[in-house]
Amino acid sequence: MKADVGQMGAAGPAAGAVMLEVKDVSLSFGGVKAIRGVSFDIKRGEIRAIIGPNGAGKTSMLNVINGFYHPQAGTITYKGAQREKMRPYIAASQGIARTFQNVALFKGMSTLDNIMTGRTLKMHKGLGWQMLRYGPAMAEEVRHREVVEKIIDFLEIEAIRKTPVGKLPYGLQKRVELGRALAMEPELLLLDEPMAGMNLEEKQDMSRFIIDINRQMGTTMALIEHDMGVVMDLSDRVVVLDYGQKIADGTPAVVQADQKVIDAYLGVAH
Amino acid sequence: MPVCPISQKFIASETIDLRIACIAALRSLHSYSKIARGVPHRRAWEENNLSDPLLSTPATPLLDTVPKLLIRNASIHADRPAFREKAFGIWQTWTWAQTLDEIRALSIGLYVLGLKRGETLAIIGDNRPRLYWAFTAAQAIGAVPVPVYQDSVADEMAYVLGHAETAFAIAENQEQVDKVQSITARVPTLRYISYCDPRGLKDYDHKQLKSYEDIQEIGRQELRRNPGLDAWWRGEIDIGRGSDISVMLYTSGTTGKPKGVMLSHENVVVSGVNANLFDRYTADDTMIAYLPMAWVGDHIFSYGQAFAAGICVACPESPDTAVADRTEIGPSSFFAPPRVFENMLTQILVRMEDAGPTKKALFQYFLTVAKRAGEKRLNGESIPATDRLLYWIGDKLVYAPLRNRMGLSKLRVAYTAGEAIGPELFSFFRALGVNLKQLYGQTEASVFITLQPDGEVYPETVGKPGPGVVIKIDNNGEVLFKSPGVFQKYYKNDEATAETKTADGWVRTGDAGFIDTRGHLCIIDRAKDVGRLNNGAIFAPKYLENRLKFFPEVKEAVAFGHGRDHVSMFVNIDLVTVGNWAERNNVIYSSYQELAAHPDVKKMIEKRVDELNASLAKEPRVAASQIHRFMILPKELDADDGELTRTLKVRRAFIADRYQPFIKAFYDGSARASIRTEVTFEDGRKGMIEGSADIVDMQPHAIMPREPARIMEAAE
Amino acid sequence: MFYREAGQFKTTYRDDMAVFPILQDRIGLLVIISLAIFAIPLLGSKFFISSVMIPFLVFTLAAMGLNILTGYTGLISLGTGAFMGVGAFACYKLTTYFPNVNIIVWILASGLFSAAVGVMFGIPSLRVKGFYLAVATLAAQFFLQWCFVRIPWLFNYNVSGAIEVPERTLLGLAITGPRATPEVRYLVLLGIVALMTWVASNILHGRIGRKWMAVRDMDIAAELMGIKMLPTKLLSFAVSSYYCGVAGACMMFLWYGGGEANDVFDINASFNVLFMVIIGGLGSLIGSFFGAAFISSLPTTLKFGLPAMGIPITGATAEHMTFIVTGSLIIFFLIVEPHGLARLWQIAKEKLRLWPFPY
Amino acid sequence: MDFLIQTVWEGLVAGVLYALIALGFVLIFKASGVFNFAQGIMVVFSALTLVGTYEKLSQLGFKGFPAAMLSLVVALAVMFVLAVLVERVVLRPLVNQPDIILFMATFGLTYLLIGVGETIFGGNPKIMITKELGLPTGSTELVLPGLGPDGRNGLVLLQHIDIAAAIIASIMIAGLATFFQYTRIGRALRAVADSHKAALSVGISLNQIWVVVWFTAGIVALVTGIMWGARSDVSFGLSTVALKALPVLILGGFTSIPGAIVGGLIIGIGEKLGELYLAPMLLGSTMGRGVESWFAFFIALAFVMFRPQGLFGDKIIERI
Repeated sequence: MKADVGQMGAAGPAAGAVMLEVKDVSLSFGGVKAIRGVSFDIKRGEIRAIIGPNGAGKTSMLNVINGFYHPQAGTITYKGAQREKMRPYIAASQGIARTFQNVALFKGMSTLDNIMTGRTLKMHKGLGWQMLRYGPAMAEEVRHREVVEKIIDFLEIEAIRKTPVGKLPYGLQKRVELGRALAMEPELLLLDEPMAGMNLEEKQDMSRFIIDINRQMGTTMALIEHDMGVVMDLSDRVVVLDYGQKIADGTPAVVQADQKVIDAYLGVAH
Repeated sequence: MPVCPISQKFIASETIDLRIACIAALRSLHSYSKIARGVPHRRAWEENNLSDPLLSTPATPLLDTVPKLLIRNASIHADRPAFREKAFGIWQTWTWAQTLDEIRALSIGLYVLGLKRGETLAIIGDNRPRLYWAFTAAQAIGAVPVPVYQDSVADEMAYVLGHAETAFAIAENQEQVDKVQSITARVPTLRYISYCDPRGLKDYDHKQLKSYEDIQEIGRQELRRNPGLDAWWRGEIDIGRGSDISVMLYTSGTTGKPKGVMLSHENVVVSGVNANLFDRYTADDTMIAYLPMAWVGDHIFSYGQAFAAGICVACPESPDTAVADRTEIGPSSFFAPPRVFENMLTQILVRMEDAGPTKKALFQYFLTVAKRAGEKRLNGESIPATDRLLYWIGDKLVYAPLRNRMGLSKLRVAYTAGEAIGPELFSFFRALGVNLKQLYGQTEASVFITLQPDGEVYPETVGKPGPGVVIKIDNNGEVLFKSPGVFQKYYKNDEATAETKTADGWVRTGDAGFIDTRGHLCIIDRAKDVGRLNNGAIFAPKYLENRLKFFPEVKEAVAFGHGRDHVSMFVNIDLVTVGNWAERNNVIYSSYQELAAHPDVKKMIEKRVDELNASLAKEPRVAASQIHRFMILPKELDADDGELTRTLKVRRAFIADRYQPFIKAFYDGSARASIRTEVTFEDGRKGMIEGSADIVDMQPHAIMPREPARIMEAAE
Repeated sequence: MFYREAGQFKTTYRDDMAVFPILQDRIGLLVIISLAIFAIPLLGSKFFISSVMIPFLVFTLAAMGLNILTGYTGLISLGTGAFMGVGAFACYKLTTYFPNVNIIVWILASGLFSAAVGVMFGIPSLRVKGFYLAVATLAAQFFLQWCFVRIPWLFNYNVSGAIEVPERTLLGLAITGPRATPEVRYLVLLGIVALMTWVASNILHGRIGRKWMAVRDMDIAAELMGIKMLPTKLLSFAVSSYYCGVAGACMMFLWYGGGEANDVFDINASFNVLFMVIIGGLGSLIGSFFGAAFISSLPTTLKFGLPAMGIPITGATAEHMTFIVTGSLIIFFLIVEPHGLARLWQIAKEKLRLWPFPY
Repeated sequence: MDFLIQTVWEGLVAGVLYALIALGFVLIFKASGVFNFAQGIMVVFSALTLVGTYEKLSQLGFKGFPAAMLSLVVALAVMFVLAVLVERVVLRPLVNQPDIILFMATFGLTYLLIGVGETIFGGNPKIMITKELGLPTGSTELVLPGLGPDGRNGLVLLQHIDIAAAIIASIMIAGLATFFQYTRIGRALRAVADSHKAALSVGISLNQIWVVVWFTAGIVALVTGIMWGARSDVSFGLSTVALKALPVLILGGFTSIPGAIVGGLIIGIGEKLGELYLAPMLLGSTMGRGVESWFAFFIALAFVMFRPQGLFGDKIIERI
């Protein structure tokens, strides 16, 4: 896997301009402070890992980025514009997609329908045509099905195309969820522990997909992951959170050597 | 039931000129293509006999190369499906006209990139329409395609590509491209690698790498720029002759390096045409292509036959989904090695185990009906009206749904070959109404040597010589043949060619066999493994062992007889089958040894051996091989003890050595023998093998040749 | 057993996405439709048609409507009866003001009014979920029921306080009013139900259906994917109420021929339709048919079935028995198959497809 | 002004009864997640059992307070049996099913109880045995100086049973609170409400708890039935009044006991005020009649638009 990365890294997209900037963001629920004055940025085309021990505020950070939580303080600048308080669907329409720590698929629908749902923002034919399921509505449906099939092919989930996702094993559910996010053709893809609960082979597959997505589609990614090996292999830069605060930020090598990071992971008392 | 007139004619005369056979077959292709479409099979057949006036017109240009067949198909079958591939969730379909378009673009693209007449192009990957097109694209401009097994390791691939002096390689995906790139140093002739699936290849150095589509695009641009190019391309096809080399297939050969079998266009086309006539394939048929493209069978079935008759070839999404995809497509013709059918049977039985009692009873009942009436029905024999009615009901309730689940609903013909198929297994499918037949073939024969004609299907034979094929058995029992499909030579290996092809044109198969009284070929063993009894009769141990092993009670058998007066045999009983029997009959046993020594078990096996002897007695060639003495070994043969190979084949010499006292007893007339030897096992342990067993004497049957085969035309 | 799927492969996405991709299913559907069109009017008695088939079809429409909301979008409503009422009164007023326009047009148009009302009462769905929403929809039920009684303009100031359905014709044939035969009313209703089932199936199989189901299965994820909650939920309320409204209009005009809102469109109607949806199967159109058939025929079946089984009953005990049997059956069904009759149907179908292998 | 006070009083009493029904809902919802639609019918059923048993006893010549007390015991026993049956027949097989399925099952229960009740006790309204149970009857007139119309003395009529109802309700709520706070089963109950898994892990039988909860809800229903029956009569028509408790639930929250009480009072008073003041003012006297059927719902609806989590609920933090 590592060799793979190295080989492609040479020709991979160079990290470009800053795409998203988080500045002094704080978030609390009632009295509990989840994030305290965290700042970092994500550059276009890079894979940015967010790591930290449990309860460090990683998932809350993703929730802030895609507009699900509203920070009490701080600013978020996305594609050059400072963001107002907003609903999550606006973030989605601006090209931010994500997957979830605990798979959040639409349990009653098939793999295909789940991924088709990811195309919602791009489908526009109105109720009238939908009622007939004919003409433009059908043409639109077919057009998007083609895109979805490419994703299914990419993620190698052909065999489960029509299986209700509730019946799938966990590893495949994670893959379907990634597919659903990809269907949105995101500019920024937030992955919340994409490899949690997977075996080694599944992890390797998933890593390959993440690299391919980044290299072939040029998608910028922010990634939460616990498996350090994976983080070090995949990411261009890493930001480390602990108790809601940023304790380190930099390339994998730099972060790995940081004493504060080592302490946080070893559980040194604060 | 009609019998192929061509084959009749050719079998009748031993001194035929194969060249004439080819031309006749090619001519028949003309009339055939005209009537193939929409005409009921029978009429297609009748109109296709040799008295057809079209065939006697010498002016008819010959459709003697595959690219010429493509041109014809694109005109007479223009809108009919040529290729289907399950991709992106649906069956992507190309008509013959579209196929022509795709192939032309690729062909011209390859030409522009410098692929020259006579050069070779390697094709590596799973069955994909695009890879099939690559064959025709290369052939159209006179290059020779060389398909390579997609699972070969880099070393094997390096040998084949190097030996064939490959100039171009078309690989399916990143995996194959990686393999080819890793061996480029050893294949100095290789100029370009092309790939179908761009996944993961974006960042590769594209100096020598071109995507399939890019090459096609080059061709398309040229075509747009130069309106005369199409005519030039068709001209290139016209230059091709039937005697040109069409393809080079590397046989995996058990020993030594693979040999490149060179087949001419005539070999491929005539074999395809003959096989199509034999089973009446038309453009209405559909095949599923899932066996390796580098294997001659797939090349003839999915390429030669398909192009000759305009058959639609369907490619599965991936090897993993081949079964599901077959079920979707519902092919009308299907080839599979016996193990595929065995898996199918196992799957049916295992799933029926879970069924409720009513369903199980229904299944069992109608299975007995099918066994009674099904095969007769398929063979066109008469069956009582009650059985006909029961079979009809059974078909509605059980057989047709089963065939549906297996994806065989639309099947007309299924073939199996490669190894012996158990008569039970074979009959099971035939009883269900699946027209399963056997054939015998080789790469050197462009597959077909013998096939089982409809109405003359016997499980123990591999059928009659195919159209245009003549066979003979030499003194050593080896099967030799002449046919329109006989290969030209082994590439750069005249020595091997001379070994295989005799001066007067016969080809050695390396297999021993005999022609039975019905005119059917029985393959008994590899020629080199066949021995002789002291009276000079041939002795084929594997044949005897296999025949006996088809009985469910027998798990393993080892025959001895080379250089002896008569044949004797070790038998291992099948613990599952015999154990079941013991349970039903309240026979109590604590070990294999105990069960094996049970007198009733001995009687059971004795009966089976006698049955085998009786059937051997009907064939003069093997009648002398009747088993005179046998014993049930007190020990199960085991791979861990070195008695079987890891692929569970019997190690005869090893066993003969270890059980020397038993063999001695066989031939010194003792009624009982015992053994006690110390042996060293593979892992270095030492152990003791000891035991004793009775030797059973058999009464050989008198030689009773079966009556000559009935003339099946009577059934018409 | 009857399925021969081998060889039924799809070469286009259009075919692959068909509602009935299997040939044998299409044949079965055709058989059922032709039975419904020809066999039932020709062979069924007037009683069977008017007290079994017509109620069944009317409730099927309503159940489909509620299923869109509850089964597909996951929003529980207890106001179905009232939304049906809106349709009935709207149709009544429309045909009163424009008697020359064909009544079928007005039946279909009346749904638009209940759709509008449905949207209004669907607004709380943005803030509350589950049973909170269910209770909120009760507000609609009680408020609208109150309107039907207190606003005499709605029932044309009839002394009876009820709708009195006038006679309307199609091509000279009476399709509503006292002179309309059960057969004619049945066929008109059948046409409406068939059309609306087709439309519902189309919507549910497309972009909008997927949006609804996404909201049902995981609303947060749906919103993070760009699905706006309010419009999606309100559209579901609108379409659902439209179906209920048309069902109400059909009920009044093609079944009852008149009646008082408090009797017909009360909360019991809401509950009944909810039963149909649950017993039939949440999130299944065919389940709506099954559920409606089961619940709507239950009283009739019990009324005639119990004496036939030798349980002598007088009017009052019959009523009590109906309650007991209905209650027990509901509990029984929920325990045996919580996913409803549709699941049983699906299993049966799957069994036939896998035949002779076990499911 | 005295009219206003009278109205508020009446609303208050109705509110207490709404609160009691709501309490039954909340108990069951909290412990088993079941939206028990049958709570209303349980009120009627328990009251019918009480009155019905007393009728039977009096036919045998056994009358007065002891007979009433015996009937009370019988009614309690019936409610206990019902709780056991519900747990065995309905809840246990349906455990882990979606909420809506359980909700539907309580619908089935409603039908069943109506059918059984009518079969046994007949469909006619019955008079509550208020006096026999030792509950006060009669009324007191309160004179409120200067609060009547035109500055005259105002009169407010207080039914003794209403006062008793308020007192009994208060006692019962206090008792329940104690029960939950200080008994083992009560603590177990609260554990279940917090997390089924947690409760299981400390070794509490879920089935037992369900029986207790349903029985408790049955007792609450019986008390409610007596109170309500004493004000009107005992019939199945009463069960529709139980629907009135639903807006209370929205207002107070499905899991909050204080919410049920405060919500009940707000709805009770608000509804009476709306009926007697607001509706005639806005809609006129003819149109304004009957608004009580929906007015409570509108109050609740208006409320949730601003506070979806209800009166005492915590702000919901959605996690993903």
